[in-house]
Amino acid sequence: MSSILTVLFNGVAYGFLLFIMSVGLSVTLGMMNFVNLAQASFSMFGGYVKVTAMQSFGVPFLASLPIVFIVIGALSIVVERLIFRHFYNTDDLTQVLLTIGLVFMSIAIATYAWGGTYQRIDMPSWLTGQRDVLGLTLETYRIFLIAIGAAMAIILVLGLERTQLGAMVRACVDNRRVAGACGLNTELIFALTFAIGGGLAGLGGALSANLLGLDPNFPLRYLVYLLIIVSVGGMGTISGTLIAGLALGIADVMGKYYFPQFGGFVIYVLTVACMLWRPHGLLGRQT
Amino acid sequence: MATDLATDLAPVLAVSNLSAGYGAAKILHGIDFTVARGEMLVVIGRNGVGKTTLIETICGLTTLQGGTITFNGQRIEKLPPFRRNRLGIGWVPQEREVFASLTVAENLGIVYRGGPWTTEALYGLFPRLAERRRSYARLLSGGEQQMLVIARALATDPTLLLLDEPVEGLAPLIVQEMIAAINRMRRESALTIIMVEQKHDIALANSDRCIVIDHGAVVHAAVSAELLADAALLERLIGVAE
Amino acid sequence: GFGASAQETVKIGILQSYSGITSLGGQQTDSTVKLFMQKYGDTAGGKKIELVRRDTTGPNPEVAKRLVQEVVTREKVQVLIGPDYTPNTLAAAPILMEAKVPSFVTGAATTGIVGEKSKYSTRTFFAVPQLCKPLAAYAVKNGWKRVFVAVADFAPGHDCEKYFIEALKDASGTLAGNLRIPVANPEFSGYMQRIRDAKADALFIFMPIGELSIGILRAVNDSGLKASGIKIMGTGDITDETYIDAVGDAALGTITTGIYSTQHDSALNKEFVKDYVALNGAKPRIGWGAIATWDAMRMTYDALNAQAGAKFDPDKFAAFIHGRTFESPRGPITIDKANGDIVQNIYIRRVDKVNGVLQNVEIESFKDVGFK
Amino acid sequence: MSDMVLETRDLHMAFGGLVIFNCMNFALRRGERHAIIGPNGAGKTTFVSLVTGLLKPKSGNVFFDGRIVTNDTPQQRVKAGMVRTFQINSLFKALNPLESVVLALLERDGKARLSLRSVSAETKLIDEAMALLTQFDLARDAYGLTEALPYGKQRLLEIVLAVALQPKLLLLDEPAAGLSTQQGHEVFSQLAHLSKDTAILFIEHDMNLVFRYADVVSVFAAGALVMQDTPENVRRSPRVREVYLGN
Amino acid sequence: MSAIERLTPERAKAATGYFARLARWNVYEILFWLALAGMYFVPNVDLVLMSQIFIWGLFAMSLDILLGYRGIPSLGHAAFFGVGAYVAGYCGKFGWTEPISALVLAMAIAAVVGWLTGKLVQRVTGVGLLMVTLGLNLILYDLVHRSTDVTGGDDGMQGIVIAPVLGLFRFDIFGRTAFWYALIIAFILFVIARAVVKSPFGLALVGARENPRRMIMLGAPVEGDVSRAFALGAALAGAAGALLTQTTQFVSPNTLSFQRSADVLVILIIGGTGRLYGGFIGALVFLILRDWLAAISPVYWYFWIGLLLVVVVSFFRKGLLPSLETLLNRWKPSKADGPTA
Ligand SMILES: Nc1ncnc2c1ncn2[C@@H]1O[C@H](COP(=O)(O)OP(=O)(O)OP(=O)(O)O)[C@@H](O)[C@H]1O
Ligand SMILES: Nc1ncnc2c1ncn2[C@@H]1O[C@H](COP(=O)(O)OP(=O)(O)OP(=O)(O)O)[C@@H](O)[C@H]1O
Ligand SMILES: [Mg+2]
Ligand SMILES: [Mg+2]
Repeated sequence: MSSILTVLFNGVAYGFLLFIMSVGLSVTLGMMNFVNLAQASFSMFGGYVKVTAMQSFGVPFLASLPIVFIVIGALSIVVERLIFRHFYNTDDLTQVLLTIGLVFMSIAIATYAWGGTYQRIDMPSWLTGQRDVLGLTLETYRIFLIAIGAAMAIILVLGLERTQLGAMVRACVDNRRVAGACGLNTELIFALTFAIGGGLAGLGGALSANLLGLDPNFPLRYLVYLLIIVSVGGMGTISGTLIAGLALGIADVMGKYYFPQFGGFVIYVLTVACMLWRPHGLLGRQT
Repeated sequence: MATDLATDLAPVLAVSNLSAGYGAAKILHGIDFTVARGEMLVVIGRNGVGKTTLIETICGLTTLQGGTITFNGQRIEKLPPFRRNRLGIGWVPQEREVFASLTVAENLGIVYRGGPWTTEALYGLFPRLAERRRSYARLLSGGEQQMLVIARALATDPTLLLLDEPVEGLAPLIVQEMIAAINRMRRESALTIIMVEQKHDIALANSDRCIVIDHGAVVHAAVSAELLADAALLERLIGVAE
Repeated sequence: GFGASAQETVKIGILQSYSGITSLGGQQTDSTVKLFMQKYGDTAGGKKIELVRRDTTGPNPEVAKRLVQEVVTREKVQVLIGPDYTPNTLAAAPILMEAKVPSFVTGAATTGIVGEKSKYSTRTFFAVPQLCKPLAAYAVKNGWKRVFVAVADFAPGHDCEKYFIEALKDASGTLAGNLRIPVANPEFSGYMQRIRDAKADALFIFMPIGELSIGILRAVNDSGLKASGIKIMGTGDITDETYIDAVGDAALGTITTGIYSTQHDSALNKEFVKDYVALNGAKPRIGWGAIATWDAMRMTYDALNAQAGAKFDPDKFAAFIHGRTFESPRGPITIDKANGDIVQNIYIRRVDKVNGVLQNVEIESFKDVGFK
Repeated sequence: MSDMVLETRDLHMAFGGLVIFNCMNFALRRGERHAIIGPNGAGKTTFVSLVTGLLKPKSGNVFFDGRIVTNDTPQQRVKAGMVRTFQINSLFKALNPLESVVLALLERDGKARLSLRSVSAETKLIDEAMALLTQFDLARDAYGLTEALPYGKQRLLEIVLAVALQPKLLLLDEPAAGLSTQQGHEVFSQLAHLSKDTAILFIEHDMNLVFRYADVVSVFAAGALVMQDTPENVRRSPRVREVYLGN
Repeated sequence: MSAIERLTPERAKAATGYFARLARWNVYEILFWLALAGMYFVPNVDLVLMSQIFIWGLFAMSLDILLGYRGIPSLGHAAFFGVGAYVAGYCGKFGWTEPISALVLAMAIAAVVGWLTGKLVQRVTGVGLLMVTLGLNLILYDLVHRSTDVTGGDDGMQGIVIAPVLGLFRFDIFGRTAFWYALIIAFILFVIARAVVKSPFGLALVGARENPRRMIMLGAPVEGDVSRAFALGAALAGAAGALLTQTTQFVSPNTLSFQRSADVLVILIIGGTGRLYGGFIGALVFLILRDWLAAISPVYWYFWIGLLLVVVVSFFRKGLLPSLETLLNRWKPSKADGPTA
């Protein structure tokens, strides 16, 4: 019994990890309809910023997180102003090509700046090891992931989905011309949303690097996961991303525990089945 | 009502030697006209002559290739669209461009920045929208979308309203009510209106002045009632053959 | 011609991965070649050595085979170091055979890929059973009889699983359970729970170097599996020096088998490590690819020196190398005469902190282990 | 065979809680020119979508040519001779008008199958396409970008694509929307020239057109068919004035 | 306009002529293929690289049928390539060494797989479609990758024997046979694909790409066309896969990796979609540049490839080929879109 509960707990934690990793993409791809594969690179840089802050400047782990959010958010505004904003009106495939190009460049830049190998990532001791909770022995970092993931989900759903800002972003995406002529400062709204998306992606990288490993190839390795979570959840919904992350996370961990011989397939099979069943994702809507 | 061609009041909008188009394509060639406060100007002309382009140029949505636009004494031709809107230029686009993935209420809520046209006030004008307030705009019927677009333009609290074929797809009863409402606004709050309309009879009957556009240039300017009365001229300006 | 022999050159092709996840392989090879040529000069047997480098981009036989064809037919390369990885090696074999180009396998470990496939090739790396078998014996000898086996779910993993379980049974150990873990897998907790449920004495791990090897050691640690007393062991890949710092203290105490460690106690090795660090810096740390390349360069120079003054002859070159025994920084090695495969010492190592740095410290050695 | 080309029986339609109509019984005679009018949101477009199969009714049946088609796919209904246009233009951006019409004809005749023969081999169809374009005054625009056509011409093309299928029933959703008064009349006079076998059901808010070209007018309002009568009677009905026409 | 205008014979002729002109081979096309063949005679050219360019070009063209003509973006196109590659591999392994018939068999099996895929996904569009194709690709890759006993897994399939082409031309280490074999097969399949897209079926594909809703309202079998397009695209991709196996005499799971699916998409978009040639142009540019960059900057060539992509989308929005066409059209003084009758 206790192993079932432990496995379930681990699945939930993994689900939140997937959510944290992909929520940045969910904002730019889902809300802004911009296929920004470079979000995966923002995640990687988020990881590097965290490592550098902690190792070279002695910043404590918790304090490094807002730094990552701000630095990567600022970086994404720069990229948005310089490059992305010229591509809002192009089709998806052009955006794919553009951003995959940026991913390649980011890999080379990271190799140049931090070397080709994996980073050493030291976590503070209060986040390592296990803790006894209600008779179960649980990994401390996973408890932390669940807490921070839940907090992010609440803030984002309330702050982006249920507010005027969320509606404004969707209006700009629906029809930028008309939104502008209706008095919405589309450039500002897009840049801000981009910054939020980028900052979140950076945060995702910073929070997952110790579990996933951090090296210049990080973006390519996890890109597919990001895409899967966001599209299974449904474009444009943060709550969808959360549900998809949790569903796939739990299914993955459970699958590996009960049917290890099919372990690796679970996530893909579920993805295919889900997209055949609901082509617009779990919470996505038909357009 | 102001009926003479050159109004003595300072114009709300003055367009001078305006050329514009899409990218390199030049559609408008040297357009000149002015509109006075509270006046209603209609723009008529055959299909594809550049009426929509003219309206969109005033909104800042096309490529400006020359000329000036002065609004309330301020040069605006270089301002981005959202600034023009905030100065008081409201726009009803031609093809019912609602924010499809927003609800009716959201469509109106996000553009409202103060002014008399609160969402509730707009529901009073278009009761049909009130019934559908929680519906996504893309699910609305054609006429309902048209109402929404008009309501949305009013919500931005314009002093100059640009209407591009506003009565398209509206039931006759609604059209009558809308025109009555517009006339009321012109009287009560000196709203200025430029309206593009294919149905020239309705347009000319309800406006002060008109300009006729052909091949991107103004080919005739007149007092609406006079043009409406001159069937032969009308036939020549906007009649059949190409 | 005869008179031209003074400036005659030998072209050595270096086909390694320089980009992406696998770029460290190419970097190590280059560093080692640079060191070797700094020490022994750029001529051998009176011929000038010229290097032709190409990027295989990882296990990518289509590219590797094309590059081999290209360097062999257009660049007229006479000796080849690489290509790396088993599929690359296999795809290239027929060409090297047909063009009579001696090659060194410095990065592929599958059994039987030299010898039968190409009589001109020589392995300076290792063969999978070479690593797996001694560890099984060692485990049982130390009383870790019930062993759980976890391997990466791809060909090398299956290979390793087979040899390890065989050897375990031979040593009268028992299999507590086994798992094949997908190669694209960021999450281990389900597996960890399963291993814990099996209540084994030891866990044997085979994972390719990279995020998998790092991830599983961290997972073993974070999940509390290691703290539960189970012995963690595996092939040297999981504690490879190039990545062990990224694993961190989670790696401490892990028992692995390996062909080489910078801690190996011999004069030759001390010199090698000192020179290597002096030339290339302390990072990235020296891995097995470096030593495999070093020995390949060593044999190339020896073979060229042996045919000094004559025109390059691939048959003589291969014949010279096959059957040789010599002292490498890793210890003594022998190249099998019939096969071109390698016979070498295998070391059992434990991860310890030496002067604050994680190291694979040799605790036992198996002499002259064969490749079958 | 019945005299009716289209009939609906007890058609019930709702979107979630929003009931569009409850018990719609509607009939359309062969060759009839029939207009539907009614307030915005009365369900006119929805009705056409139900008939053509883009939407499924909650209950009730649609009969076409004496046969139940309620469960047929839109394609099957098109093949049976029921064709519609859209309220908002729905054209092929990348194809020019000639290609678009040829495509419609190829589909009509089931000739768009995998083959290695060029389209140019279909000379008969190409001629027919060109004749249609000429008839609707689009011949001069046949090779231009569809996208760059003025709105009115796009509207015409929309109609040509439907007419090309030689339907038994043509459903037009606000065909004159966006056209000038003049052009509206031109479109309808073109339609008047169509074969008498083609019944036309059209939705229109321009009363000049409705009263001039319809044989029968149906008025939809408040979830029901309020009236179905000749244009004259409809025009005079106080109830219709109250809900729709105004004064 | 009240009197109905009648069709004039000139107009009718012009219309037929318009379609005929679309289908006719023009001089640039002929030059293009001659130039490809001519590469053989360029001194010191890398023939093996050229043959792989033809194979990638063919592969990208097969995706163009789906993406460029039918508007179906597939993120799993390597699956079909891999099916073709493995079928050819098994043929060579189990004694069916004759390459051309093996290639045809590979195409047939890939076509069946493609057709079934089309059936499965025919109602799915947009992102859903991307993810389903991607997912299927990943599942197939995983299966092949881990079924070591059946496929050789990651180490690749061993013991593939390919007989000389037509019993005469052995696949040599210089890649001469590979060059001509790949070029000729690619050309033949190109000619076939070209005819298909200029046929009524091709027009229907474009129609469904542009406006599926309207196609339904024309009574078109839009969903059936999805399977047909998939079958056709898969057959061509399978041919490319088989060509790779036969010219390299090796096959590994690499042939159906996601990376390959992504690469082919990149190649096609660089070249330009909806023209068949885009794939070949993209393959030429991408592979030659990649090879060159990897040789001069082995560690950092990723950067330059990335930059190349960014530059292409920034300055050649729709890909290289359309930009080239615009340029060519500008040179020609009077080129109208069609007869101005
Ligand atoms: N986005 C665009 N790009 C290029 N040309 C365009 C674009 N939009 C319109 N045009 C062209 O500009 C010209 C003027 O179009 P515009 O829409 O202004 O005409 P209009 O008078 O409003 O016509 P209608 O009565 O049909 O609405 C037309 O010839 C049209 O083809
Ligand atoms: N898919 C849908 N989901 C929810 N409501 C819908 C949907 N489609 C239509 N509606 C609603 O059903 C009602 C009827 O719409 P319909 O389009 O049939 O009206 P209509 O009579 O054609 O009006 P108009 O004259 O304005 O075009 C409208 O209120 C509309 O908002
Ligand atoms: Mg217009
Ligand atoms: Mg309607």
